[in-house]
Amino acid sequence: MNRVATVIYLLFRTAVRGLASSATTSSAAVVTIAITLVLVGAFTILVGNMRGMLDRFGGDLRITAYFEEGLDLAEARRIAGSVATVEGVHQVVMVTPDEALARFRETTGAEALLEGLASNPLPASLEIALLPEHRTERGVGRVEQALEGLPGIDGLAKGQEWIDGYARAANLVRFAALGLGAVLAVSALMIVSNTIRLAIYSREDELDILSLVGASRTFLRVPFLLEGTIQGLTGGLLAILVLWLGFVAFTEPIRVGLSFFLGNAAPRFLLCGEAAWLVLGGAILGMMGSAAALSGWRGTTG
Amino acid sequence: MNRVATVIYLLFRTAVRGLASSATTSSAAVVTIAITLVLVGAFTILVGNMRGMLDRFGGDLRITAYFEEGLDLAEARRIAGSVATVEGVHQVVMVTPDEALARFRETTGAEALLEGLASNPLPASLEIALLPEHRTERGVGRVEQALEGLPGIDGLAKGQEWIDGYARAANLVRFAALGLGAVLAVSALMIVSNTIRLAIYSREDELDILSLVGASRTFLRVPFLLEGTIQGLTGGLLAILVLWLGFVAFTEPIRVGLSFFLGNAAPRFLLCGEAAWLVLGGAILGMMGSAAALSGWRGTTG
Amino acid sequence: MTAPEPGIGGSLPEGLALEQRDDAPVRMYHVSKSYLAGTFALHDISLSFGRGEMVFLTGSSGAGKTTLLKSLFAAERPSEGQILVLGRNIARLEGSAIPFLRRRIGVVFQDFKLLASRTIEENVGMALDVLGTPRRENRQRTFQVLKQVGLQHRRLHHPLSLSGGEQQRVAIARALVNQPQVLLADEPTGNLDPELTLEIMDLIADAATRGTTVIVATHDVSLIERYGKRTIRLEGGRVVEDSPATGRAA
Amino acid sequence: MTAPEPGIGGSLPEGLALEQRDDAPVRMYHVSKSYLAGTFALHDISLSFGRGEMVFLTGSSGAGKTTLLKSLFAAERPSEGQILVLGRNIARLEGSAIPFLRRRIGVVFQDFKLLASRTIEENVGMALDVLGTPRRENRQRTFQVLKQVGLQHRRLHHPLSLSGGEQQRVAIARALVNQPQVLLADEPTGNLDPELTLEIMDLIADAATRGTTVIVATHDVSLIERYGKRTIRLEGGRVVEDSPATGRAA
Ligand SMILES: Nc1ncnc2c1ncn2[C@@H]1O[C@H](COP(=O)(O)OP(=O)(O)OP(=O)(O)O)[C@@H](O)[C@H]1O
Ligand SMILES: Nc1ncnc2c1ncn2[C@@H]1O[C@H](COP(=O)(O)OP(=O)(O)OP(=O)(O)O)[C@@H](O)[C@H]1O
Ligand SMILES: [Mg+2]
Ligand SMILES: [Mg+2]
Repeated sequence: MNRVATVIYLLFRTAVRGLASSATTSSAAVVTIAITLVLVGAFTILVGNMRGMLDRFGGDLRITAYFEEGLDLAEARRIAGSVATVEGVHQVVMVTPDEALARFRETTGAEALLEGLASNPLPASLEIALLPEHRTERGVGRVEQALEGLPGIDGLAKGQEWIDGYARAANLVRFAALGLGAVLAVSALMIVSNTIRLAIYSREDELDILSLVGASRTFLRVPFLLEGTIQGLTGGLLAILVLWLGFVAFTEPIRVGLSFFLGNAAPRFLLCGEAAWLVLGGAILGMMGSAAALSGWRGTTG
Repeated sequence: MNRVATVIYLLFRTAVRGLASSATTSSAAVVTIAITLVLVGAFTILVGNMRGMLDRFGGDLRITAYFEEGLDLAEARRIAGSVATVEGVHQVVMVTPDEALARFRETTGAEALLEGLASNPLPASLEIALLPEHRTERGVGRVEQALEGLPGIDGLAKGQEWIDGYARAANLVRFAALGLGAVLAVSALMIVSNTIRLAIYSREDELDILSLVGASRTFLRVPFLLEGTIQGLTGGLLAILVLWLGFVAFTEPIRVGLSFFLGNAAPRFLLCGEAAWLVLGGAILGMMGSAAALSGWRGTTG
Repeated sequence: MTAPEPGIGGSLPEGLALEQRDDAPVRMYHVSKSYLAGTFALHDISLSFGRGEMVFLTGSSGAGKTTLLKSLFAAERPSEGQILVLGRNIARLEGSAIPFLRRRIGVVFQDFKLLASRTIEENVGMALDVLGTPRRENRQRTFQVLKQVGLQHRRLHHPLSLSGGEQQRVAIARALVNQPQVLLADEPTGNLDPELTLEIMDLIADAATRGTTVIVATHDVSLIERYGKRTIRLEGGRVVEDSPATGRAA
Repeated sequence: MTAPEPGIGGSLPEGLALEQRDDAPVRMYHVSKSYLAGTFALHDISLSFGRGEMVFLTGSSGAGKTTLLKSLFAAERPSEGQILVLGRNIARLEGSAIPFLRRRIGVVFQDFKLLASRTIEENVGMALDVLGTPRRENRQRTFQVLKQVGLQHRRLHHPLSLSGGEQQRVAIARALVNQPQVLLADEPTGNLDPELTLEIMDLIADAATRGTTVIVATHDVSLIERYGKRTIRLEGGRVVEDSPATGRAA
């Protein structure tokens, strides 16, 4: 038991000494890892905020179902209730003919159109909001289909341009996030492992000499794996720090600009889970990088 | 002259030998540089395509100016002509009452609204398209202001939601591109210079020994700068290759998905100039990285 | 001289010789090593080194001394032949068993092989670290052996700030610190002045009297004469002379 | 012995001695070097080495031999005193002038300092490369000097595949290849057998007869006796003995 404790102590001490003795190399590696993770983090923040914006942005999306003229209120309520149960529907609001007229006056400049009419010709309607993930052509199609058979519904206005625009933008962001995210993840993996590999190349003599004095596989490798892990971890923490500073420094001065498209929602930093993953990811990448570098080391036995 | 040629030959030979003798380290460095530049390139491609989409997407944006009822055609033409000269206006199209009615029937489901009318109550209108850079609230405001004083114009429909949506999306993309682009550029700079630095750390003995046998500053540094430049250049070319392969491999299978929001426009690769910058940037970064690493090397004179 | 076959057979004097060899910690049977096709760094070498025996290995530059020593701690595998060290057959040893063998062998490398980034104390302690020796014991033994080579006052310095001879002594200290059963010293006094050479060689000879098998490669003729131990001369990878210790009958 | 003051004054015999020194390629005036506060690796050393003179530098491990040599090619700056090498004052030399000085000095390092990643030929040719020597001439001279140390057949190999003594000879070849005006050799025969030692020392002595100032640090007493050259003994950083060549009157 004492021996195991000694060995663990020695492994850690060797790792720490290794880091200390190759301070320049180690810090260069840590900085590279940190930068890579800053990239990943910045990307995550950006995508997170874009998603948020798109959600709010898409929250304004409505399908309007016009009732047949003369439908009584109770019947309209019943229909509204059944529409609310359709898959993908988030909210159903009833608009009376008076409300509709008020809105029509507001939104179109074409008041002349209504001037000659004695009574309000606008029908009552239902405004149907969709759940975020159903704000697609398919989602709209499903609601349309569900409403088709219902008695009392006279017609639908889908705000087609809106849906098209929204769906395009949302897809654009999702696609871009997915594509760039994948490239970024693979890149981060390779950059970190390559960096650690370079850091270890400059210390091959250490591996050689340790092996010559009889270091076992464990004794030889574990300190380097620990070093890689510690470097990755440090890089991850550093990345979080830099991101936080950057976030604070940047969002404040451009808050006005931001509020233009964020509305009154505050830009958000990494979620706790995301931050934890970044740090953990750094550590894992560091360890994997070390492992890769070590597997490339050809020992002193011919 | 012969001596100069010899020295240049020797500098290049030393650089090439250095690269050859540290093949593993060099290739690790080249791979890291390539990855970093792939990131930058992928980002450039993405932003380029997003810009293209937004332009097409925003091309649908229209401001509608309704004419007063009974305005004669010649007068309407004159007004259309003067609107076309307003700053930021791209195109002006006249819509007759009949066309307007046909469209109204198509886009809204509320046909009931028009059933009771004997004559077409819809006015003639102008559809005003804006130049890409004026598709903002300010741009719209400017057109609005210019139309305000004009006789014969009865009202405006700005498609407010559309402008808001478009301006938000465009700003979002621009802002994201700017922010992530800046982070990416700085990261690429630091990753490449750090990588080259690490590659040189593992060869400090070379610098020491060359210096001890009397290598001048030039003879000592130039080969390393050349090595860095060559590594950066190779990394850049490799990045272009990887990007091209990735582009071809990815855009083909998802062409259908892409066409959804690209319309019938083909996704575009890096422009020639962008590609050249990427390769050149790699070379410059490599050289700068070497210079930074060399400046960190403390010579053999105490 | 022709090398005797390994095994049990043979006439009485041969049998006696074999008996001695059979429990010898280091035995080589027809060992050859070729780095470059057509040339031999070692050529059909059969030798045996007993417990507590001290042997000088000599021969001109490039004769194969270092190669012979390297083959004994599995830093080079022989191209042909069998090598038994401390009961293990090196030619057949798996990679994972090598560290365990090396921990029982002390080696003074011709080029020292000190880690520039670690202190003297850490360089010496390294040989105990790999054994998992507790910290306190490690420090005590390291201090003790550094004192023996006269460098305890430099224990916190780094190798590059030591003179050539001082570095050599650190290398010797590292080889001795874990009291190995086999000690291989490759030109251990090439950078030492004559007085220090004798002091250090006495330390090495002491190890032999405690039962360690000691093999010292050296060019120093005066050293060989002074100690009068068994001396093996290599030339072009072959044993050209194997003169027994002068204290014994030839 | 007390070191003479630099300058012009003095009695006749002193004056003569000074005259000899004034055009001597290597002159040291009251040179001290302290790496660690309170200790001296060199202590108030005043020496002068003439053109074509060959000098042995001896003394126990850590006496300061390497430090003295290092100070002569500006690898270490003296803490005190002046050093004139080939007319330049090393203590005041700018960093950019150092390479030009070093190209006129050949050095055999105690630890060889060969580049493991380059071939033998490239390692030796390096000393000509830094002079901008044309390719053909470089190859010819490199081949010539490698032949002199008996390694021309290994010229395309890498240092790590050479024996200790072979590496040492490569280091010597590199120091000789550009026919330096000053040759500093730090323990150049520590890894060579007695016959090779003489061959190589003859090469080095040859350089002296061609006018090179040669300073050889060595522990090898037999070598010093055999050549009977001026011998300087250091102890604790001080000159404790400066015996002239036995060929001359004391
Ligand atoms: N890794 C290698 N690759 C190729 N040749 C090698 C290698 N190692 C040693 N040699 C060659 O094998 C021969 C024997 O080398 P070895 O190092 O055993 O000599 P040595 O007796 O120790 O010489 P020295 O006294 O000079 O140290 C030499 O000619 C050497 O060049
Ligand atoms: N860089 C350094 N930092 C601190 N001390 C040093 C440094 N270099 C040398 N020394 C010390 O200065 C003293 C003289 O060293 P030097 O290398 O000159 O000795 P030497 O005469 O060459 O010895 P050897 O024969 O062992 O090579 C030694 O005690 C050494 O430890
Ligand atoms: Mg050897
Ligand atoms: Mg020395």
